[in-house]
Amino acid sequence: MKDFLINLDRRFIFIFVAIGVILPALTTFPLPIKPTANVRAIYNTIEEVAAQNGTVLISFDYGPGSMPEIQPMTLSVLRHCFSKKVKVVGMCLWPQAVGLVQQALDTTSKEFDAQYGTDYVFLGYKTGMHSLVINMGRDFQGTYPQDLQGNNTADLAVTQRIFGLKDFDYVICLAAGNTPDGVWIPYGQERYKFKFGIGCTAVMAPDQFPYLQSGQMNGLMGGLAGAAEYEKLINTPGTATDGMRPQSVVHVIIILFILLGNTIYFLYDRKKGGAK
Amino acid sequence: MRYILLCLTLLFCMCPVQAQQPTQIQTMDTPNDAGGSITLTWNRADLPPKSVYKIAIGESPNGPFYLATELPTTANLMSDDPATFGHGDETAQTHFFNITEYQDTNNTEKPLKLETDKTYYVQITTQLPNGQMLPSNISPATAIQNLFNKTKINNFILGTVFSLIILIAIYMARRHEMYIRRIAGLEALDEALGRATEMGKPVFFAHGLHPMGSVSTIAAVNILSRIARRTAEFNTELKVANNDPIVMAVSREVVKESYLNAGRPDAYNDDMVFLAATEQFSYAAAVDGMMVRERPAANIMMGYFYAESLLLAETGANIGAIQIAGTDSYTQLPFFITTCDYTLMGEELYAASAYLSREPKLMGSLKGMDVGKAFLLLTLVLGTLLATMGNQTLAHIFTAY
Amino acid sequence: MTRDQIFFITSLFVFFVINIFLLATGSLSPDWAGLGTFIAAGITLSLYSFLYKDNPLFKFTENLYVGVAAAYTMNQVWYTVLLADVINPTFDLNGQTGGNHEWLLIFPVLLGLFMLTQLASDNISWLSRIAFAFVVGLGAGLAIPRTIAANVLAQMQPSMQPITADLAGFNLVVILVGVVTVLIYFFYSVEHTGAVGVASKVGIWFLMISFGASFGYTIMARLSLLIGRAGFLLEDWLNLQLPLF
Amino acid sequence: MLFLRRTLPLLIAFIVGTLGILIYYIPHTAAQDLEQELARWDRIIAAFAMLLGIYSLMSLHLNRVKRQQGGWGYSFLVFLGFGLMILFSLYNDGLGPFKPQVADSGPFVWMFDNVQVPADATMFSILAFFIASAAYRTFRARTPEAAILLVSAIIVMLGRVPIGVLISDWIPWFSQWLMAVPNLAAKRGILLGVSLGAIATSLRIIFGIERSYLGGGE
Repeated sequence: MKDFLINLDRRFIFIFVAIGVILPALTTFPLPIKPTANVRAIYNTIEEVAAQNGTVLISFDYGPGSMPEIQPMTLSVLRHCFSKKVKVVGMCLWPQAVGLVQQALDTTSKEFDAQYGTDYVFLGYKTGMHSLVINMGRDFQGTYPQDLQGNNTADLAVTQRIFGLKDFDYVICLAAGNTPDGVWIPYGQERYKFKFGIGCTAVMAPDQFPYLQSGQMNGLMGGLAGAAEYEKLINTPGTATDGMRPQSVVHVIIILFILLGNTIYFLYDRKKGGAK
Repeated sequence: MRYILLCLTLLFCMCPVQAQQPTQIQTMDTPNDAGGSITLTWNRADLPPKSVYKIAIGESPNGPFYLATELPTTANLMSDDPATFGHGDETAQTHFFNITEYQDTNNTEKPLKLETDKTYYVQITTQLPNGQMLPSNISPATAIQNLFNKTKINNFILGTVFSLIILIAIYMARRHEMYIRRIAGLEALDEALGRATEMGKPVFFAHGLHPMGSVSTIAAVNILSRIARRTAEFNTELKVANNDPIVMAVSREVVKESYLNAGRPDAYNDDMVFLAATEQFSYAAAVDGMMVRERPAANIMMGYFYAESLLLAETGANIGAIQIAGTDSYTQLPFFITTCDYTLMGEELYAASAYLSREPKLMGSLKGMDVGKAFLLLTLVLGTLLATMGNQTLAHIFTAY
Repeated sequence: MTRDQIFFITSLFVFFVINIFLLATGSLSPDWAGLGTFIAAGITLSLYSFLYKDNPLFKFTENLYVGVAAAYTMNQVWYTVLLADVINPTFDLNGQTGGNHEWLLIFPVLLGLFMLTQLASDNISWLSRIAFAFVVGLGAGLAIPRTIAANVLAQMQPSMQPITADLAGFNLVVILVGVVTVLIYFFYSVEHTGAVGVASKVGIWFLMISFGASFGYTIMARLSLLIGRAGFLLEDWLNLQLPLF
Repeated sequence: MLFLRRTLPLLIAFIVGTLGILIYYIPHTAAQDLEQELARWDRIIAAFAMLLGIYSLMSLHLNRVKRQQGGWGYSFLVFLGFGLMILFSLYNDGLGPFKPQVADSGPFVWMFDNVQVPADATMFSILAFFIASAAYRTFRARTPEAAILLVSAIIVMLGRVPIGVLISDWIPWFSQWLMAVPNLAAKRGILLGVSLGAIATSLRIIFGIERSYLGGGE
């Protein structure tokens, strides 16, 4: 039994994880999702923007590789904005985000009957990262003369009176990489002091806390849990809420694996002197 | 006795003073901007609630005046904008307003923007709730383009001082030897190479996925050259798996040179440094396959790794190899720490590279950064102590306005 | 026929049987969308075959994906930058630049073409160094003052707040100790012995807690990705109406 | 000729770098307009840099086929995928390459939705399996530091998922405290260190001390 446990074949564990993911997805059991303060801050800020029917800039910086975590955030934030008549300007710092955002805009705009040009505008992707933010910070319509479909941004109702980043009431960055702390804060928020909230993959979430405490960011949605909390706030459960069940179960499985692995290590393996 | 006198005087100035027009009016160009804006400051006065300040602006002293704005008497205190007006006590007692445009009554479709380098005349009137108007005298002002943003003075000084420290440190590093503390990771590296020689099994090396120009890959190649020297001396087999042709070419040069310096040119052949695969996962799978087949005694991973770090480290741990890793990719560090015997964390990778190569630019930078870290560290402690005792000046100096 | 080949063929056969069944029961529509879901499921399962062993099917799909992804990026670069920001403004192709032609754009385009010479033969590849010098030099210059503002000053000020005698004050003290000891750990001019040794030891504990947090969050992230793909396979491909029970 | 190869690039880096620094402190419109133009040039060159990345990927596979290095057969698939996608991109759902891109219909979008998205998403999700197997087989508390790391990871994982709440209300609170205090402190310490490092590297580039980014030998 001892040897079987120590050099358990990797593929046996793979099957175990697959079951841990599929079974909970097939069933449903209630799990309490309590929105934390950082997620609520984004929700409240959008409510404030809605009160003065302002405009929000959303920067989509992710790819299909992080879709399961970020796409639910995109859908929830868009649904929240469209339901409260908040005008949305979308742009991408990652090329692969264009296709995913286009899908999200098509589905959510139909749900809330949001009109292109008067309720939302999509600018697509441009290269340049920090240079793009410097350019659009000071001369928005010069940097984006046309949107993704070729309409002049000077003619569209949403972007007519937007001349720079300070004209946006709220800037949200939904990111899989370090565009929030590597591009948006040093090259945009630092100069124009706009309110800045982010949704990011769980991998990037721990790195954002210094910026939250310093006030450079005013809200954070971290990973699938963050998306599920936002879905709870706008009470339209989606893939994130459904995903929390398997997520919870698999977390427990991983924790048990770590504990089991280490107990075996301390009982048997260490004497074998695998490492010091 | 003195105490009563004090109460009397206090009592006296509490009684409602007869409201008068705004006092201490100053108009000037708005600082730290590209022109097109005039700043008006005036003393805060005790006025009955719902009274209003009206600011008017005109192009000639007695010409038509147009309304720029209407302000409640509680708004726009200087203390709201410490970046421009600082943190003095008086800022809570003075109002300010930046005039950038005004409404020309005859053509009313768009407000007129203030022009730069043109003199305007500004007047501020206190309008009491009963409609009584108390206008101030008129004072001229001209908006000009500023050449230096004074709110960034702390940024400018900190940047200049730190840059000088770095450049001087690099200059000194070229002149004479500099001390760096011993890097524990490098000792672990030598121990691992020693173990590999005893067991007569190969040593594996991987660079991560960054291209040759990246600081992390340069550090990885510096460390590789030391490993190659050791494997040459100990006559141990070295295998360097690459995923980038340029990095492979540079690594071949470095390994060949190390074997030459160790006096073992014959022991070197090009096959030791090879292209395993180009794509992230195929690269990890290829290297894992080789590790399982050849069971190296030591697996060394230096450079900027992405998600493939776990695939390499897990296989290495399972075949019982001693693993030394070093990466400045903070998302992958946890995986190395829990799977490897020793991990060089973040900047330690650069320190190891400097320690080995003794290059002036690396040594100088390291020493200069040490001075910078010491300065920041002391400022934080001092700043917190002063702030706790109520003195916020240090905290105000270190604020990003 | 090795064990692997048998396993490979049976799994391929099972995959087709399932799809025919889905097509028959109408949950896989016989149009472009249905074909798309079929191919997407095929790609997902062939990439998961890597878990069994690195095999030809995995390499086939991975390399196909690399080609498609490269072309997708090229498409975005062409339509949103080269066409929209270079060709249209220069040649007024879409007639939306009010007739004026921005000939000045020839300089960045030239520098861009210089950059492409890096892969050309040696006698002209030095041109790429001019382009790299411009991009890397400008990037370095723009970065310094903003790094000081956003990553040094803005991070110093919140750690210099007055310590109050409550939980918030306690947190501020812990944060101060953490920042100071981590900075000491990454200190190279002084040997890690004595007081500095103790401080760097405390620094490592803070580092380990923060790496533990990143480690936990990264595990959560990877699991969410797996849950997302399982959701695709179960709901979009197999068309199961969840929850079943 | 040596001036063009070595000195000119370093001169450009110095001029453009110092301008990049100084303009930050100068509000004057002349300086701000120059920064805008430099940033605009940088964006256009960045587009060519991405083409360079794609071009080098393709030439890498081309060389692999020419020299028939291991697995060269698979390189044809890279060309197949690339060629097909480029064709659909030029077709642009009927509008051709000189009209704005059609992002919501057409074969290009179909290929993105049904080939690139599933492949990219699956590729990253494979790691979940490896993490699970490593969790059992390799994540060991070999050293006290690794022990702290694993304990902190377990607390954070429990705190971020509803099951943590079910176990006890303290777990989510403590997990949030771990993130907002010790984790913040360490990340801020690292951030300050990394920022000083980034400034030092940028200085070396501007003053021509660091030249490796130029590449291509001497």
